Amino acid sequence: MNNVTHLSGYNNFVLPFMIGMIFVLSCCAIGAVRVILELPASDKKKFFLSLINPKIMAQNVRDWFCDCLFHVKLWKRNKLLGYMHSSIAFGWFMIILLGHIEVFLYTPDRIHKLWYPIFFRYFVAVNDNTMQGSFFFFLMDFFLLIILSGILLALVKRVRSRAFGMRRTTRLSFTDRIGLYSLWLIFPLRLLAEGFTADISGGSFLTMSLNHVLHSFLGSEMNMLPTWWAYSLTLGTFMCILPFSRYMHIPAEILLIPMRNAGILITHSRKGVSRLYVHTCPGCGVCIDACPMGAVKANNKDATVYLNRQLKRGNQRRINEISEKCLLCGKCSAVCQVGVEGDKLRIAQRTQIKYNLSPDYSKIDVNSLINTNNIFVNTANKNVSYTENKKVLYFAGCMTSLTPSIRKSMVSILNKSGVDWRFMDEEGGICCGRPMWMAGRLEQAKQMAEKNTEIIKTSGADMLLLSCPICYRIFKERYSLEGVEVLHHTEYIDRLVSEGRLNLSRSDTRYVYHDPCELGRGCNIYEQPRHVVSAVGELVEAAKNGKESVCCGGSLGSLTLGFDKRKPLTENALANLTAGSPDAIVTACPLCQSTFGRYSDRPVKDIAQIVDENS
Amino acid sequence: MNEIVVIIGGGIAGLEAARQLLALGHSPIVIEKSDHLGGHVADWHKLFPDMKPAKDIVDELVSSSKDANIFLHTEISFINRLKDRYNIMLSNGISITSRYILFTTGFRLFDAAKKEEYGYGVYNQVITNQDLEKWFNTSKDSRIDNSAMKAVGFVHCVGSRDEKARNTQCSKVCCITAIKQAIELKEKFPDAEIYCFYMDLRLFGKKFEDFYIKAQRDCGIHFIRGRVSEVSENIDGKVIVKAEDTLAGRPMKVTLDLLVLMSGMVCNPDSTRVAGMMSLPIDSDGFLRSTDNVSRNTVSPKNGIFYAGACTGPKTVPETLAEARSAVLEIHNSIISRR
Amino acid sequence: MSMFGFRISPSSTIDLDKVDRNRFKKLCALEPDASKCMACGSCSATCSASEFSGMSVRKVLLCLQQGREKEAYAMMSSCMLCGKCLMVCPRGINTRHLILSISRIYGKEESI
Amino acid sequence: MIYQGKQKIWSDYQKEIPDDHWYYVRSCIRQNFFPGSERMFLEICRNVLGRDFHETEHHTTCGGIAYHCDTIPQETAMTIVARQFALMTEAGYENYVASCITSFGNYTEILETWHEFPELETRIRELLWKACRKEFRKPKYLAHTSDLIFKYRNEIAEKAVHHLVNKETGEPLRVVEHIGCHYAKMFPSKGIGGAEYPYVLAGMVEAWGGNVIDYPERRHCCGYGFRQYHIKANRGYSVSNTYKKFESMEPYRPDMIITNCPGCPYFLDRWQYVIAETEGKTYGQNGYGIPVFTYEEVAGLVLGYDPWDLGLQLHQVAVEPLLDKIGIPYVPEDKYKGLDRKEIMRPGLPQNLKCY
Repeated sequence: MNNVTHLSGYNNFVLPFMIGMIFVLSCCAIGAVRVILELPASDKKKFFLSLINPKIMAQNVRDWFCDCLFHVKLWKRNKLLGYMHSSIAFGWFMIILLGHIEVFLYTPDRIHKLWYPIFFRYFVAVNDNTMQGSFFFFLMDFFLLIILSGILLALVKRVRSRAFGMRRTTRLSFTDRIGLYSLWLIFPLRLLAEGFTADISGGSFLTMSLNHVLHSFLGSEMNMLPTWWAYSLTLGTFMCILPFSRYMHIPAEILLIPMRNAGILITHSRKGVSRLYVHTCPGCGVCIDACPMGAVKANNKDATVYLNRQLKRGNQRRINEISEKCLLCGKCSAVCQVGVEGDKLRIAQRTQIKYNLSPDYSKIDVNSLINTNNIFVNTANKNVSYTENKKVLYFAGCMTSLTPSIRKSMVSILNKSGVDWRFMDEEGGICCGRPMWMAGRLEQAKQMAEKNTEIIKTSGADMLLLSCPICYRIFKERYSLEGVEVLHHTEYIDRLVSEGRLNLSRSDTRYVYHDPCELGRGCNIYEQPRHVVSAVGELVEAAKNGKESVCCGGSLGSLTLGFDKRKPLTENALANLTAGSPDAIVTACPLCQSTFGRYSDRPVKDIAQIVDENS
Repeated sequence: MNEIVVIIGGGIAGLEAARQLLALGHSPIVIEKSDHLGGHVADWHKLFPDMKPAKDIVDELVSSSKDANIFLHTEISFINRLKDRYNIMLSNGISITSRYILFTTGFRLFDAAKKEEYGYGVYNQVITNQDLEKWFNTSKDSRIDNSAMKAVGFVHCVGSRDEKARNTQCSKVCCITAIKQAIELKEKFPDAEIYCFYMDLRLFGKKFEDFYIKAQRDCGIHFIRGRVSEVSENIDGKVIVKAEDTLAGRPMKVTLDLLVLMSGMVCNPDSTRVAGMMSLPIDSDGFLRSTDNVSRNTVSPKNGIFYAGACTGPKTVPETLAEARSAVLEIHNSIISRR
Repeated sequence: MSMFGFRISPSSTIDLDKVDRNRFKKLCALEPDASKCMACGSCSATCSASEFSGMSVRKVLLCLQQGREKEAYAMMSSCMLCGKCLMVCPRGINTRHLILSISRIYGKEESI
Repeated sequence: MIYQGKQKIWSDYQKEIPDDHWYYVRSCIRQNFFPGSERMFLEICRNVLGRDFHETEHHTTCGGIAYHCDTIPQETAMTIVARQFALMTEAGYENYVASCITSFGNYTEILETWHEFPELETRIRELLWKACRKEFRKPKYLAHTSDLIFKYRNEIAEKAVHHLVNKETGEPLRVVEHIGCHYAKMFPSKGIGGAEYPYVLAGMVEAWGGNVIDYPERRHCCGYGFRQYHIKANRGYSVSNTYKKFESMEPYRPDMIITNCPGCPYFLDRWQYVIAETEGKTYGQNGYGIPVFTYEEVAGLVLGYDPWDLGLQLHQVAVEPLLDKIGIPYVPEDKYKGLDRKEIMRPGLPQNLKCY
């Protein structure tokens, strides 16, 4: 028919697309450069080195495919949700890729025209040469169908989010809404546009069929151009709105993956990797359901997704409010599909709070805390017959002093096992610094860490044993205690049992194990406590456990959440724990124990307690 | 079955007893010295913990006991004991013979002027809890200046727990009354700083602690642990209050626009007088002595004589009402057992 | 010391008339629990920092209400924010936020 | 202030004081501090009012200062007092009047103690007998000399030459009355008007035309406090109390202070000088202090005695502005002349406190 019109390879309708494309590419380029420039010097170096490290690069490529295109994490979470996202992402990716292949194969002279692969079906008429591409026609239609099925699911999700495993979804902002509607429109319009031109440009089962249907009642010539215009316009709209909407996560995640793999941590409240996190947040709202504060509906707007939104908007009042309220349980980070670390992002915000008064620990005399109770002086205990004869320094921690049952049990276990051990804080000591760290006062936390390090170094211990996961986390993460092994008592008891130094008797009691936030998500200790619990009774799992366990509500992470506001959170967490009707709740954190004990209808015990009772 | 019971005192205990006796088919005779029924409660504005208007309670009691014989403006001239009954001569010349007498003679508010150092009656800006309740009811008191109410103090334990005032007992209701009144004043004068000077806060009753929390958190009332030792007037006519903040261990002073003295409950001399006519024992605290203070607190050591309410010691309104009912039950059982 | 070898000693009396309550009111707005203390002393008894600076949340609140800021600051100087006081407070006062709020509002310059 | 309220309290604290025949004992320190006062008391009572006041040179201290300084035990103080009573008994009197507030408090306390613990009285009688073979009867009436001037206040007013009135304006003078702590704080019922609102000096001021000022720190100690003043290290504490009183009375702009205790006028007078020199602060008009008087001095002035005969030249704070205010004549040149009309030494003038 009219082949001539396409010869130039250009039509005005490509303009909206091109404007959008250039706009979005320049935004991304500027954003990426900005993020990289904002990194501290050491992190910059680390990042660039990682890019030439083949192992990390392989990891990057794997992550790009698995996370950005296939949404593996979402598949694990909910099949429908996974399919919805990966169909659109991967389908779109494939259409773009195939479009380029087509151009490369059939009209290599047009390859420099950026719009050409996108509007290929408009510009290229079917001929013998391209007929050979019927294979591509099929693939293109196939992936378009996949995308359209994804879009259909997205429409269903808007109405019935529960089917996708989401109780609550994010309230969309204005730009998100425009982005969403344009995204929904892009592919039906493409189908329509290609349908109109299929008899000229060729097509497969989808576009060709549609072409027949359309031609049965519509003249083709008149409708062809407007539909291509519409297609280009929606694409242009989508790309122009993208930097201002949640869809910015698409390009941001591509950069975040190598940054994360390079091991770059949040160091600033807004700049560098924090900025990247904020933009990587797709606003999916998985964190809303995950958040333990969600037990009270009013707290929904304090989820990480909204923190990111406020950070984008720069609403300081709300940023502070959200940051200070959070329990820092880390569950949003654990469930986040793109790996936004909501807890750390909040701590970074807290570091920005201005204080007129700061504590000064320089006056604290460490020597006053060092005594014969915590110093190992040539104490090769002759009674200990085990080869592994480490000098164990036991730091019960502040919270444990308010749960004497844990302390007593630990003392009993250590003595039964014939361990050479000393108390570090029998008469009181210096806080580990983690609560201060969580409050965002990092310098003060470091000062405390220095004081404690001095005590531990002076004591001559080989191992530091902790009962409180809050302490454990900071001792693991922030202390430099070369030559001193740091263990939580769950790990240590597990070790004692497996080495045969502690013999346990098993009872019929059904225990549910609650993963304390700082021990589980914080330090990745999930298995050892379960071994131990299984050794003394029947282990029942909570409805949500492991990295999805629900915070007890007592966390020191939250600064502003008042006592009465925490009660519903604890009750919700208890309901989760007691789903399997256990006889008792076992945890490994003094704070969880006290918090649950306040409202629980059944005994709440520390793992040390049940071990002591059964050994 | 119908039996005459003489009730001495037309306060809430007397009225509640009359109502219950009527319900049980007896003939109560209420003798009231003053010109109105309801006693102290009739002077009060609102009652803790529900802020129920005192008037409602008194009205309800008065209307439900109206079938009783009630003598206002009447005192007991003398009582003498016949064989198994008492002959009661009233000041209006009427004499009654009855087997049963119920004392509901109540208490008297401690005369705050006796605590000279607080300057009640000497300084313009010093009033009592009762004055304040009357002001709540009438909005009339020359000592309370609505326009200048920037700081108000409440002194707990005025005439209670005080050997010098010859009252060692705790008057029980002053702590909660002070908090109630402090909250009411704060609601009227939101900009005023309100201080409560206490020794202990004895908030024993239902919802009393909630009042305390409300006063602290919602009303910002300052609680200062220390007994006011001295009150003086400054050149502007405001009162200066001195106390020790015993939590800080330091002396403290503050200038106030109004000082409210929480006068405690002391025994009513009239009840002591009438008790004397029948040689009824008086307890060490000056109140009438029950047979015992645990299980027979409404029963006197003499046959046919019963007690209810604050004549045996400081009590709250609900406790007084409950005691009145309990005393009526004792009387009723005694009547039945005679047949 | 003057020519007499003695002079007027400063008064130990707390003069409530002279207390500037503005900052405490700000504190109550930021953390309403600030006015909920009933002076039971649980916080002082359990405080990890008390042995270093005599820290006591109860006393800090008392001092701030009486205009004795310096004493409060001295006590707070060794607070480690460990949260034991939060655990024991029978009134459920959010002691940690209280301390942080004091650190924001009080001190050399007024902020926020 | 509700004046009727005070009157009601005053009416509750009446004290029976016989009109005549008193056994008089002096204070240890007053003759040195304000030498004219005790002489003027006897002068007024005996010569102006014609009452019988007996005095003996054999009486000693009552032991009060030593007792309050914790340097002698109670039995010793009681035995000293018993001897005083024995002297009174020997002289044939039964009304005992002390010139010193602490003595008055001491006697009252001892009599009350004997009343509560009669066995102690028996023991003291034994001790007195062993010590000096004396026996005694307890006084029937015990009074402080200010009680008597209070009793005679209206008689004095009738004979008054001057009144406590500002000559220029005709307004009553603003008078601060300061009561010695040991007058009624220990036994409120033994003082005229009680302890909270004592009437003893207020009554004199009212009778002689002045206006009493009721200022917030009215009840506060003058600052003497034996143990505070007597130890030099504690004197800062002593003067601080005086300072507190003056700060409290300052807004009322008092014209004068009248006191009924040996220590109070001395410390209220002398510490004004110390406050002025250390703090640079004066409380009277134009850089002067507020003149402080004993009630006997005031009575003497009212009756028209010569100020220098009353010993007012021994005051630290200049009295001349007040004399001028009332219109009491005096010869400035005679201020520092002795009995022999010869000039005695003149004191040096302070830096900050204006004096004559």
